[in-house]
Amino acid sequence: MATLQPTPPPLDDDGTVGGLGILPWTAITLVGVYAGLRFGIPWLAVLVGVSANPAPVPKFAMAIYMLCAGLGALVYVSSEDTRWRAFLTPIVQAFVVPHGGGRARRLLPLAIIPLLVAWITWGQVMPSTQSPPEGRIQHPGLPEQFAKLENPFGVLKGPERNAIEREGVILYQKNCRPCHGTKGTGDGPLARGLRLQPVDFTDPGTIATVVEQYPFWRIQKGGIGLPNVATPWNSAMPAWEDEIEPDAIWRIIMAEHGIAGTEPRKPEGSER
Amino acid sequence: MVSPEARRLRSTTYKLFATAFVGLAAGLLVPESLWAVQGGDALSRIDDVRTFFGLNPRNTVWFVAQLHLLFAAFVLGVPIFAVIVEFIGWRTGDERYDRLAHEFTKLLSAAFATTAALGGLLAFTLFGLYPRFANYFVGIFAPSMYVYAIFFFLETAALYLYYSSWERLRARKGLHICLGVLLNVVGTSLVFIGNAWTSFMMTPVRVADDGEFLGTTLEAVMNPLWMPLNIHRLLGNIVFGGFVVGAYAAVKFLSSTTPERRAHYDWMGYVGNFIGLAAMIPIPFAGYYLGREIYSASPVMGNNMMGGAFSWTFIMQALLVGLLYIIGNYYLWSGMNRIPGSERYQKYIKYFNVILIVCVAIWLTPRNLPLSGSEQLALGGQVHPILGYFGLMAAKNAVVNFIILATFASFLLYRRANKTDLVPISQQGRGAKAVVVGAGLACLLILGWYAVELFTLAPESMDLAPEKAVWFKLPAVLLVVTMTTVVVCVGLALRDRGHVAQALYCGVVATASVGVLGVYGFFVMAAANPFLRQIAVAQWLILITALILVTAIDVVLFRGAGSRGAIRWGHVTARSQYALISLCVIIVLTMGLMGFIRSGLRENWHIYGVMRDTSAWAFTPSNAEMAWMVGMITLVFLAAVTFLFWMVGLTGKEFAPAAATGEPVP
Amino acid sequence: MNALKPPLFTVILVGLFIWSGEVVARVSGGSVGPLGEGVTVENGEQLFWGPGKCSTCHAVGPLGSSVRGPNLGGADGRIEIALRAAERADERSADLGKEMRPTEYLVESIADPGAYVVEGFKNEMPKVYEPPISLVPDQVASVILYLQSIGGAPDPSLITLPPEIREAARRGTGVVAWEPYLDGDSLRGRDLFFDPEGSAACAKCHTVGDQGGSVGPELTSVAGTRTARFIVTSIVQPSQEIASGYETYLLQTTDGRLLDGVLSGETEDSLWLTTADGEVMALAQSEVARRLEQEVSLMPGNLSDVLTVTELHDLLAFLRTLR
Amino acid sequence: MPRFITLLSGLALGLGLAGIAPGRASGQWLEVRVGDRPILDTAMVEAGRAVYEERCWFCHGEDGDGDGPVAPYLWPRPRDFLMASFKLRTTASGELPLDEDLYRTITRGIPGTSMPEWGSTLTEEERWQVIAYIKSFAADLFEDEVFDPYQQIVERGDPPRGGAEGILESGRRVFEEADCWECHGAAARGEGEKGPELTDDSDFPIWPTNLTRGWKFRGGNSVEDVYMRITTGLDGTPMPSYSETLSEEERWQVAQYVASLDPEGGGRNTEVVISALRVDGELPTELDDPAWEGAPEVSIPLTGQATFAPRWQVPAVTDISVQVLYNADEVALRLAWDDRLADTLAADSARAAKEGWSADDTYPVLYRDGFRARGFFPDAVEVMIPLRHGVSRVLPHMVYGSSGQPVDLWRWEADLQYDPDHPQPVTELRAGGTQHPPEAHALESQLATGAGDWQDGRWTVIIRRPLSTDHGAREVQLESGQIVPIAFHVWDGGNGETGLRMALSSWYFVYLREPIPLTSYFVVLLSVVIACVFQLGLVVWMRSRARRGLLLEYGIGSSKMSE
Repeated sequence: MATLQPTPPPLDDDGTVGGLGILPWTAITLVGVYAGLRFGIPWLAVLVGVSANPAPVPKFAMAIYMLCAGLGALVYVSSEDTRWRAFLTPIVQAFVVPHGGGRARRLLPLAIIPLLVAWITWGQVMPSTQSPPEGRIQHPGLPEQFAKLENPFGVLKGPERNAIEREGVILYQKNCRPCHGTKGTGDGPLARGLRLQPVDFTDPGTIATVVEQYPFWRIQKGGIGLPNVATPWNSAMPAWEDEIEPDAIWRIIMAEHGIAGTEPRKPEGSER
Repeated sequence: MVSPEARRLRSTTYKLFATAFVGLAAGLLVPESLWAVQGGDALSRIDDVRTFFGLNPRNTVWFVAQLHLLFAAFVLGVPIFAVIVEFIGWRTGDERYDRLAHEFTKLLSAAFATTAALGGLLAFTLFGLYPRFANYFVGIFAPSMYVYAIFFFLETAALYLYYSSWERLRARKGLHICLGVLLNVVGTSLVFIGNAWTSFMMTPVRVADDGEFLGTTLEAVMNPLWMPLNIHRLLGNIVFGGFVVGAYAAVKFLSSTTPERRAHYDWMGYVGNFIGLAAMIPIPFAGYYLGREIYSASPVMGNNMMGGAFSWTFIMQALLVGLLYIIGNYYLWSGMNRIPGSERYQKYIKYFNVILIVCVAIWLTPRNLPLSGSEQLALGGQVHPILGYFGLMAAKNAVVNFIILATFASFLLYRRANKTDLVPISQQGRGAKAVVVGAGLACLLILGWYAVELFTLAPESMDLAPEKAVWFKLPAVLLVVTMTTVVVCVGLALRDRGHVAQALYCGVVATASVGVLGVYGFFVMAAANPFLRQIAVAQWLILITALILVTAIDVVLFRGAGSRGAIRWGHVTARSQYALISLCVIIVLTMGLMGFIRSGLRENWHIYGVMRDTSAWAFTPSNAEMAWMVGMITLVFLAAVTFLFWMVGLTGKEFAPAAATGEPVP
Repeated sequence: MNALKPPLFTVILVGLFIWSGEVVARVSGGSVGPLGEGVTVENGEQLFWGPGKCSTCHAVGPLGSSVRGPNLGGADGRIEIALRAAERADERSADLGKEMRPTEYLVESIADPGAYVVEGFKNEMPKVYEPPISLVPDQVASVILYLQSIGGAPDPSLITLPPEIREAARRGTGVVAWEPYLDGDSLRGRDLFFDPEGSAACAKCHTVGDQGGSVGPELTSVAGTRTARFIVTSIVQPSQEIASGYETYLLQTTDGRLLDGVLSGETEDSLWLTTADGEVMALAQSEVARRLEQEVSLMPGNLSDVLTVTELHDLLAFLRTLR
Repeated sequence: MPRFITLLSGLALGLGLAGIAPGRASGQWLEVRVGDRPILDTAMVEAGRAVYEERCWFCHGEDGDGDGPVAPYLWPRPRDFLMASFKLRTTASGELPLDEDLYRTITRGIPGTSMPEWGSTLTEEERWQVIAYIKSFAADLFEDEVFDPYQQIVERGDPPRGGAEGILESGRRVFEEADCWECHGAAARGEGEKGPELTDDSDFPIWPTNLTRGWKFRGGNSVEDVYMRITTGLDGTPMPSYSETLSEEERWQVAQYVASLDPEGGGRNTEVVISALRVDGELPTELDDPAWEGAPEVSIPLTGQATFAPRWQVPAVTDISVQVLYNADEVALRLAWDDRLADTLAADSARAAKEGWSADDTYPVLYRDGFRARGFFPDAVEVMIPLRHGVSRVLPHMVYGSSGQPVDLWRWEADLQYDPDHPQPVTELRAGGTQHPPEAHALESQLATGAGDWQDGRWTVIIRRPLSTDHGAREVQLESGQIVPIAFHVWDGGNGETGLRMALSSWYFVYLREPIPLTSYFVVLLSVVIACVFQLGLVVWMRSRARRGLLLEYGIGSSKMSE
């Protein structure tokens, strides 16, 4: 067996820098990534001005990123044999505790695994005051009957279109502004008290990614009309069907896009 | 030891089996279809759905169909692989390739029989469990089903011919390869017909409001999703073929005890991984094309796919595909162990690693993160102000491009690991220069064509206001900049600055396609959303030119280069062999998962918008249920394939290793 | 041992994949059906007020206004249905001589509505698991769960559905193309179409390929755009939908003649009328005193009497080859 | 080191994508950065018209008269530019504002109103253009050659430093001596006795600001901003300038005092779960029982009921603070919220009819026309809990649930509190959707009790109920250890609030916290033991490998082991 082991070529880069072995460096890197995610990103959000308060990285994202980082570290250290041995040596040595001097000190690393296990189980079994995570699907499927609708004003151009949009703006500011805000940024006067924040129309991931029929459905049927997958209990969106005529809803949708400066998604049928 | 006669007999038996099953399947289709046409009255008595021994009919069909599909992919992917490998063997004169191709073709007859059996079973299950649907379907596709049966016979014949003439045509390799190509053409046609049925279920055409089909069978075959699905599946099958071979080699390697056998299987695993990884590069493009066509056919289906119930399934898909790239790269890096001289390039690995991991992490980030109540309050909304951007299409496009580019560059690194003493391009013949210039011209053509497209693009054609035309300018200008770089790089390469040219071009492409257009995508999303698809195309065209030009330069650059020593085949870690196995497992899982998405997109429809599934199983299963089903299918499939390998291994003669030397391929 | 490692590794990989599926399902929710997953009160409520059509007859307390069936809520001195079911179950137990539990009463009232008809109401409740409502067993169970929740605690474990509900679900409905009852002979149909002396003589007015008259619409590729059902309807009841451009006009000329036919052309000072015989008449505009658009097609409406059943199917078979 | 740097820079590259979002202006009015003021010529006016007609006309009116088509639905009303009277200035009382003042207001917006910040939407140039256009509405005033607002700038020194305690104390004294409390109230919650009579210059009613809600100050709550408001006054409102009345030092002191009143300090509550404290003995019955001090307090933001008609877009109460205690039998909640007037009388429907109020009128038009008198409707508070909170993961609709998911309500009403004929002021009700008003439980099911008191512009209310009742699934049953969804509704009768016109919260949770059970500790201990055993096995295995010389490559040789 041993004869089959390749003679490792001398590496320029066995991961050992400044007297520190590759294992400590891996640990430092992972801790660094953790710190970057835990503190760097919230702080960055304030720095670049996308958020007034530090925006913490949610637990779920944290888990994904740390798993990725761990995988990356593993890939790096094990992709080359010399590096892999350099990485494993301290671990193996920790396990094969020799007799003799400094034994107590060398036993210390062995405490790490039980402590880690204790910490994880503690987090699992101890009661926490966290409310259960609330997943939410942003774009539940558009019901068929809405997919077939057509915006009666979609074909208008120029001044006619402007006139329709102006009517839409008035309707929007009257009915939608309290929650979605004067600028459509989802921060109207009533937004502060809502846990599920009203949608920010200027965000490229919202109305810009759906066809026009989609907001029509949402406006007409409201939060109550959402299917179960989209957790209707949380949405304060009214069902406007009894109060706003379909034509007026189309006007509002056109105004929304105007206010937010976005374009609705278009079906790509023309390309075929 | 088994005599050649006995072996031939046995392989004939397989073929008989296969034929019998095909006949059975076809025979089954014929009377059913005749019945469907004649029995107008009987129709009203046909059940919508039946159960079979209390089994969940939906899951039964799911299981059988997916298993059949995997075997079909196997019998399609492996011959493609075999012919490619045989061709390489022919051109390089390396015997090993030829033997490898032969070894795998041997597998095919058994696999072929299994596929046919499963196909028959699938037909049985469909007619048995969903009779009304099956009837309707046969009414539309009956003619294509005859064609299918005929092609099945042709495939059997072609396979037999290809396999049995191996030795006889050794002297006329070209002819033999033509036979192989013929086999693949037939096989591909076969799969195309099957794809027509599948895609029709998603995008039916020419169907009246009351469900009556008005078109011809040909029209039904040529439905909008047919071609995108064909391309996607064809590429997927090659990847699959490559990775299955890789895994086979890995298992053999791990159980080998002699250095010669190890060397052989190490080499075989390398070839499998190389072909799989190479075919993986265009797959995201094909996937994007397919996705776009789904959006065009039905924006509702598209929204369900990317934003609705399946958005999380796509996160899982990103996880699997991301892992494929990471592990594929890992295998390459591990393989540098066996190459003398590779230590010079070890230090770059960490950069590629970081790029891959960061890109995959971004790819994995969902738009709507699951939040606990207090996280939601702390963020003041459902979307994280920074990470939320990672969930958008623009970010995903950018990182996928970057992953492909990094994988490509990582491979270049591998290729040059033991190269030394380059022959300057200026001293090479005219042919070498022509290759570089030709590749440059091709790139200019691609980029120029799209730049013109963008410059002349009318905003009205996308229902955009005329002033939005300003958004088209930057990508167009970027394309022109890239064209200039092409010229510069070709010039540099011809003046013996090949390395510089490669680095420059990769750098420019990364900046343009990933950096600039990636970020620009966010602005476009908000301001001129319909234009985003052009951005994606521009990004990918730029990337493709990098693949073309840099490969061309590379080929010429290292032509006749000296070596730092022979590659020590067999000197590779066991870990890397497990990487090969995991590639195979993951590709099977990915195919199962994609099958779920494709089929699940129809929601509660058998045929989208035409025939509703009114059974109790007309719902979209949760991702957990999907994972269990796909996981079990994967295990069953891999067990079956292992069994096949084992069975064929018994009949094959003992491996006689050749001297394990040679160049890294290709 | 070594040979077992790769399979073990594979199983672990697949296990990790399944685990990731479980995690994702936990954060993204369960199965998605047309009405949410499985048997839940919420689904029952949606079905009650929606596709189950229960609310067309029943109200729940102050909700809804239907009075055709009993109110299921606690209004007007009644108690809620869940509590009422307990009383009824006792009553029914005494009648039947075997014990009936409240939930069984609820199940019975849906599975077999006639078994016990509340005083003051008619036995007219349809079986919701049969067409046209066609609830599947899970949906029926959801509705019962919802009923349990009105005044009581819902408990799915108490619900046992009788076999006929499952039976009915199996029959179900699906979209099926309309098919003619007989297979016609398209060659005979073709003869019928072109035979000027035959009972149909379609070609007098309709063109197929390069043969035929031009009174009615051209039928060269009719089956490519029209369903079989439409074609049959057009033969048997030609006036039901008249192809645009082939409306029949009744003209009264200045000299008192009454002419009817299809307007085949018109200019400022003259017009051309094609009559049912295929004859084209030119008239000056000044000659026409009145014109009336008719709601009856020019095509003879008696074909269903003239043609035999076989002939009709032959004709249809021929027309369906025209794509 | 290189690997570390690489990883970080890789991350930074990824995060660089995030930098594209426009920076959102936040913070204080005076802190808004104002660049160089361009010359506002006629070209600027014309350019400004385009901006105005895209972004401003619908509220401020096409003629700038503050009466655009949307204006009737806004409260407070949009500014009338014809009068050229602006609240937020750095110029002397009654004078025109500087262009820079208008720039600050447009850039930052006005918190608590419908005026958003335009800093992230309009470019600097567009903002100057629109200022030019706004000024053109009152061109005769702004172009008065004789008058130059730039000579009227209020001098502003630096806030006095040091001895914060002393300054706050003297600030409080100035607050009392300058009669600030007459309007703003002794507790500074805007509950002063003059409040209900105040109107602005257009005769719309106006309340004195609640000074304990700094985040809602129109002109910012930094000491400098408050100082500026005290010095310049708020033109158009009853708030005068104190530049004559108080010395500069006194104004700084009172500004420091006012700025210190906001208990939230601008921070936002991010708690979703209210921890209920378990007590062993009796639950407190008094509002100010010391037992309450140990209970964690969560401040829950409220919003208007805008989902069902009649909608309510101008709720008076914006926050409610909640504490929960429980023992083996009972749960008690202490709720507190700011309300300028204690409205304790029952509804007078006849008067509502006379005032021309109709149920369809769902917008603040109603608010403008009255409903400011004491006692028109009673003040009330309500706790909402899903009837079957344990059954489904899906919460009922946030406004009164639905027929399939009913909710139970424990409602305290002020008129019952002060009605000697009524046994106690809390009613238990059941709601299932908004189509019908909630129905009270039968008398024998009325188990909740409570008490409330109004002091200095703040209600404090206690509601108590047994954890479990005899009626099983027909009523809310609570158990120790549960996490129970909970929501709150508040009515300010003097603001015209009744029925669905209310302030409400989203769903929160109350956690009836238990002492940690011993088994939990045991499980942790067990896991550690298992880990240790596993590790021991690993050590034994490794050592045997080492002994067999299989670990030579890790620097462990058999020779070493034999020592």
